[in-house]
Amino acid sequence: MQNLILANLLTEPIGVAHYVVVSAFMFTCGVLCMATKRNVLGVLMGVELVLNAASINLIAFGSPFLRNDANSLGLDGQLMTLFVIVLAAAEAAVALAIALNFYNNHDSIDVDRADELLG
Amino acid sequence: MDPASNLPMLLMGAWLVPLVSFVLILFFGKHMGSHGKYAGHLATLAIVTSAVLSFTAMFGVWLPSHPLPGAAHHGEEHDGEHAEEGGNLHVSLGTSTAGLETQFTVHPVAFLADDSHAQDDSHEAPNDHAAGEAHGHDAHANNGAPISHSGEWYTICKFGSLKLTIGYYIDSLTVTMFCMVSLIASCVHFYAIGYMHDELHDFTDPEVTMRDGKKLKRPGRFYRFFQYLSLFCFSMFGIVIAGNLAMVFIFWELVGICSYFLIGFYIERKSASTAANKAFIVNRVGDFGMLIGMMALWSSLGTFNFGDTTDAEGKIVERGMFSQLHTEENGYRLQPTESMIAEEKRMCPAHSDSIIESSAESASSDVHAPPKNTAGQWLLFIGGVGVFCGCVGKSAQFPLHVWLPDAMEGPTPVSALVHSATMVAAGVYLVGRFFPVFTPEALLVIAYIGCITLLIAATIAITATDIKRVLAYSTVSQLGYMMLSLGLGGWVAGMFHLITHAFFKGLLFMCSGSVIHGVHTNDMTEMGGLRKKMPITAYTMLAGCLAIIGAGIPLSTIGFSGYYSKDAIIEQAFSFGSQNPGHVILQWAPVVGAFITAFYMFRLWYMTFAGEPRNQHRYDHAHESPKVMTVPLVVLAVFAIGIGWTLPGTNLKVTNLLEQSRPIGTLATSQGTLLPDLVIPDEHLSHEWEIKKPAGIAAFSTAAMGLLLATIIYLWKKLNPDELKQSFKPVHGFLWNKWWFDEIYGALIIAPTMLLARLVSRFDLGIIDAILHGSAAVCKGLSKVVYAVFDRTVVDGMVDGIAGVTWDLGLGLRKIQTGSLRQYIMFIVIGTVVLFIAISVVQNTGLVGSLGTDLTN
Amino acid sequence: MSSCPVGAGSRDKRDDDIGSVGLKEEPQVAQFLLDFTIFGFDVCPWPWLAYTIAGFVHVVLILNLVAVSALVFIWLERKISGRIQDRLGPTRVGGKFGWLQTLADGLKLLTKEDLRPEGSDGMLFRVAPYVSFCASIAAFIAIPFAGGEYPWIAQHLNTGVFFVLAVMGLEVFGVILAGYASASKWSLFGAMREAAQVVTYEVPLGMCVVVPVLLSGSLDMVVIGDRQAGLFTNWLVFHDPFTFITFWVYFTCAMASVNRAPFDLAEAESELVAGFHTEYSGLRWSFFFMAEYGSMFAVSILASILFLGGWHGPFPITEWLGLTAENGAVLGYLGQLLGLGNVLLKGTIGVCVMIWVRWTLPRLRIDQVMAVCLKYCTPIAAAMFLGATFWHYSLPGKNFFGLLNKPAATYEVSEGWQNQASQPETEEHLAISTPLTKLGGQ
Amino acid sequence: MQEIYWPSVFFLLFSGISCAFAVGVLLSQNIVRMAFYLVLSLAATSGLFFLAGADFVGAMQLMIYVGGTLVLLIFGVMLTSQERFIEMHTWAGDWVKAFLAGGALLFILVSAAFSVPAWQSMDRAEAEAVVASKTVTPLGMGLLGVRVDKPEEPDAARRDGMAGYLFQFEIVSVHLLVVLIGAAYLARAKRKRDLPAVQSDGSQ
Repeated sequence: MQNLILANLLTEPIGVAHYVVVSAFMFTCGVLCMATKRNVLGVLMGVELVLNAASINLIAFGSPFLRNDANSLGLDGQLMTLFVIVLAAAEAAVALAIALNFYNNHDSIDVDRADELLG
Repeated sequence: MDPASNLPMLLMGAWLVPLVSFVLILFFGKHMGSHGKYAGHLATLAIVTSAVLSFTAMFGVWLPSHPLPGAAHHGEEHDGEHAEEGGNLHVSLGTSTAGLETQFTVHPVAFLADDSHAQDDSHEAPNDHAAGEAHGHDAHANNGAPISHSGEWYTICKFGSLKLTIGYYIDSLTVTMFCMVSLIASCVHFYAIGYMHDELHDFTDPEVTMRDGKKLKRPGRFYRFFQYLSLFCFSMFGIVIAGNLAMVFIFWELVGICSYFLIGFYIERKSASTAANKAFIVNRVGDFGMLIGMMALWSSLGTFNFGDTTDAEGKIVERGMFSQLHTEENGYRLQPTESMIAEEKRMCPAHSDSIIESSAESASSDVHAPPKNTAGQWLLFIGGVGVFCGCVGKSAQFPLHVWLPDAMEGPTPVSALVHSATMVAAGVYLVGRFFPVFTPEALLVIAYIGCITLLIAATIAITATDIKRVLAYSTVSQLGYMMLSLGLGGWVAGMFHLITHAFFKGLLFMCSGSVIHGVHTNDMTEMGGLRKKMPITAYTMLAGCLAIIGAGIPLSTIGFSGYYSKDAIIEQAFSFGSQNPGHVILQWAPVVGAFITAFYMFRLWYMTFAGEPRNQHRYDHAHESPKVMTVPLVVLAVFAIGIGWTLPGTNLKVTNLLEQSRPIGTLATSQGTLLPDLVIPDEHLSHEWEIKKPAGIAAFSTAAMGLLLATIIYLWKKLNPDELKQSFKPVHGFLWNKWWFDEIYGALIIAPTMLLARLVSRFDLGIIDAILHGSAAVCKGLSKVVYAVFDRTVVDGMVDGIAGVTWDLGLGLRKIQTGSLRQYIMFIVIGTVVLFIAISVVQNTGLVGSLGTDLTN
Repeated sequence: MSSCPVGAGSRDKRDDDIGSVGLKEEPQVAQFLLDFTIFGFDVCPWPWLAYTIAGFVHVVLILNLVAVSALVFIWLERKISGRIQDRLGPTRVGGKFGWLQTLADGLKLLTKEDLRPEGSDGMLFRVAPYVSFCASIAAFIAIPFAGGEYPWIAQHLNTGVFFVLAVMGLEVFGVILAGYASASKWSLFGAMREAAQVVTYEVPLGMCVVVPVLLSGSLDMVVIGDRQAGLFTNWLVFHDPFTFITFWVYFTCAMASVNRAPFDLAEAESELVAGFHTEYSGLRWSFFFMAEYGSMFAVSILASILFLGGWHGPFPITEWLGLTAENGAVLGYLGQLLGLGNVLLKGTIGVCVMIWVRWTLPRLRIDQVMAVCLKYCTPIAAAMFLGATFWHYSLPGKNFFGLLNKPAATYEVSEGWQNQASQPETEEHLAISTPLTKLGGQ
Repeated sequence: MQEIYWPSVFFLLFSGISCAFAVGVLLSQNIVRMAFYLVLSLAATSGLFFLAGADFVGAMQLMIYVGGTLVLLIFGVMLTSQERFIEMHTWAGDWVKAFLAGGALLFILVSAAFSVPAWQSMDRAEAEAVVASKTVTPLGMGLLGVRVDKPEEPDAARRDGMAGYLFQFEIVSVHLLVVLIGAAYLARAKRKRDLPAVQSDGSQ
């Protein structure tokens, strides 16, 4: 296990694990954002964060600077990230449309009011 | 020009241009000018393009790269003049294509037979016949494979080693057919532009009366006619260029459907639609046989391809039908393959015994030994006869000839096309193309069918008064000639007659159309003396009549085109008859046929054009057809006269061309296996003087007699035809009613079928329905009991129980579903965490050992 | 914009590399600082210091360029509009040629009170102008001002065009924040319009930009510029009819995406008071102003590099005079200076055209703006893209005038990956590079 | 003391910014500010991409994610804003629950990140030896279906097209189009049914 002191971080190269930690942090933030925001658009932003975390992971796994071995994803990581970004854009468009529709129907964007599916 | 790549390209162009025209007219035809006026021009342009491409292929590629054989026929060396010409031509062509000479080296047959064949598949040069002559006609002096170019364009489907492809097989026959079909079709197209002009406006059909007593009035269908014509030409080209039997079958059916459309062009007329149905259904009967034949061949040979499939270097990857059946080891003689013998043995063990016996006995060189190799021969016989069945249907041979005379219900250009170049030619062409596969026994069948057809149709033609009907029966009869010739081994004669006949029969039909167009009736009894009103039609038709009866100076080489081909057929018949005394009828039938042909053809001409007008009103209104119709007539007349001639200064003539594609292994005299007495003579034997002389004299004298008889009766009026009719009343009635064929079919096939259907229907209503009703009642009673006892208690109880449990469960679980998005996300997070914990617990307690090692990678 | 060739030693090393690695490591200002000694004493002993100073040099140059050009353009706009619309003021007052007027305006803005509406979102209100300004400035990072072997560029990015477009797209973000944070409905309307307009116009803009990228086979602006060396016939705008049209579509869309009249709906004073910057005053307002002029200049320079030959004049004077790096550092420097002049001149002409258009055409309605983009610009751009592709494939190397495009770049241009030293030169390797040469079209 | 390794410093900088603003997104109650923080977080992430050698993807992130997606988002904010500032209070209990679960998740993820040996840092010398390679063309070729970045791939078919992303690329393009049309359809203005029919001017 890598030593996590700051001096070490400043003088030694960082590895995939560091990126993964950042990604994990961002992922957690996104998930919490989804879990706590009552605003539909807040939830949407949480989703964006989560997707972004995924992108970071993919880039990190494919980066030659972090992991120069045969198991590296290589360019596939970047290609995957491209797809993630594009799909995130598509997702944002649809989610926004849903939000607008939601707003049209409920006159509000509070997700807590969308409980018609209550069992 | 490299023929291997250019020929397929040019011919594919010629093949596909009509398709393009068809598609264009199909989609835009209605909008091409008023009533699709320009559709006709488009279709004509397309077929003329095809013709140009075909002739380019012929004169630009084929002839320069494949010099015609030095002397076409052994027999003609007696004349002395042709041998010289041939030599000259060979030199002149050779110098122009000096580079190619090395590629197409001429192998003397002697080497072919002995050494192990330096033969590069399809590029085999025609064998030097002089060398062949030197060796005589012994079994080994057989010619090699004809020059052909085969290949595949597209693979439709594949089943293991079997595959269906769109391919081509091009030899001189293909190229010749292309030229012939495209030329005649072009003439017909031009002609049709004039003939069909009625369709350019609203058309009142005089033969269709509506319920309110008025005549049917409908919009013109000019463009549709040309649309069908284009498709027709495309299909015919498809058959000719086809590289395998499956492709032939596809276009075969396309030709069938086109003829259906065209014969039924005046669909509102009952007679037309019936005739179209008849043509189609009768053809289907033949096609059924063809399918059986194809199955027999495919299952045993494993390929439909005619030619060999080669790879880029020219090595043979897969051998086609012809080279499988005519193997090099066997001296190119027809022999069933190993697989066929095995197949036959598996199916009919009885035959396999005969092999074992025969193999022992065949060692002894007894000619009259019991049949050898019966196994496989039967399969080959079935395959050949099966495929011939298809040709019987398409080429209107006995007993399926009944559709062709009815097919004249279509517009006359269609009749001209159907009767000359396309539909009926397809059958004969296929027999010619498929010739290497026919065993001597199958050929005998073909010969007899042809013989019967020839006689029956000719006799019927004597009494017919409808001008087109006479020509229709004449066509059937001439097709019989071709089949007879092919069946007797006269391959070149048959195919030659196919081509000459196409020209003069196309001409005759178009002339008759011109007459009909001028006098507005089909009935010859209302015509007469028309040569003054329509001279071009009259004299072109006279040329056609002279061509069809084979007019020429006997025992010379001067005559109309029919003279060459018909004499060749009769010579072959004499040659056959001299070796097979048992089948003497086959020898004399064509001679008799020549007599009848001459009679009825000139009966037609005299009744139409000579003498005094029988119907003054019609005569007064008769007029010569417009230029667009007469010019094709003249063109065709020129061809009808001269297609059999040698091009001056060269040895370019149709027979020489056809000789180039003579099927492998047919030149030798062959003997039947199942019928050991049967001998199919070498065609070149027919040119021997001792056969040529009596045959030529017989042909000329009979034709002259027929002509004379017709002249006596109809021109000089020495004999009154009505009196003749009275005195031969039963015979006339018999012939007038077409040998009662339609009635016989009605009684023998249709009536029993109807009876059977009625019986079956009665059985269905009376017995099966009763059983059904009874069982239904029983079931009904039983179910009532079951319902009361079992269903109400057991089944319902179970269902209700499950429903109740589900309901209770749902009531409990619904509390989890809060509808709150955020809560769901929390569930997911908690679930993930729990999953991780579970995995790590499992891993650490060693429940699943390999999980950890995976993660570390 | 840095880097003249420094020292003969480094040049020799580079010459060895030609063919193995295409795109040369250009000598940075930092390298110059590290190599610089006085009496054998290192002026700059630490690399990080050198890098920091080099960065500052770039930043200061760019900042000054944008700020000074904004001054010049405001002056130009006054003069041009005065001439066009017969306004007397700009032609009469403010020192010689009126140059003092702009300075006076600047001083006035500096001294104005910085107001913030009550109820506005303070943080966003303050940060918005800087977002816009930063985005506008940041675009200049990747813009080369002179090309050749040692391009004058702050950061030579492999993805230059793409980066510039991406960064300029961020400018709208500041506008939206400003409009929203001002707590004024005029501002919000303006911001909404701006957002809609800019997001829409990025589509045809991107399509137009792709055309030169396609023709030169690189996203690198230095490569694109150097591809157009030689006579003006080599300029991509004259490459074929399609690029000619593409250029005008690009210019239209660029005008729309930087909010210039007749597309200036975000600040339509006749409808929205002043649009998104209604509530701004003083220095903050001037930041928006500078951002606007900065991005105008940026898109004009982009147009000049992508279509108008960039630092190459209509005639290859630098070549004729021998002002190239091969003939020594000083001459090369002079050549680059000429190139810089070319770029700035073309950019200024572009801005002048924008000013001319602004004072000539009336403002469009919002639906007309959208229609221009979606119904005309986008389809035309798409068609032009296809057309240019077609031309490129069917007539490779031919341009509008039917002349042969001479291979423009004076040095070999390649991405480097195909010449990696570790790879053996095998048949498969050649097979791989074939599609690239097709795509690259060199 | 060892010399400072600058890429690590920049990594710390960018990751710090992106994580900090991610937290900002999480904690802020104002939806517009959230969006602003998200922009900064994502932009800093693109910095991380540049640092990892993915320059094209970084620019892409800037252009599409930051430029496109967020403008869209803010659009949504503005279209749906009723009050001046859109704030919705989250119950305290929700916060606590969320943080407990999130903390557990974060702990697990971080410990997982450091438990894989292959993910650890390289030596400094090794890292400095890595040569930066340009990625634009290989990416473009990869999207076209030709993997120029894998010249050692033995299978020619996989190298020259089958292993690329052409098909996926096409699917994503079509998907994007469908999504945009669908979104436009979903978000279209609703016609109120209860409005009385308005006589148009032209008809009278």
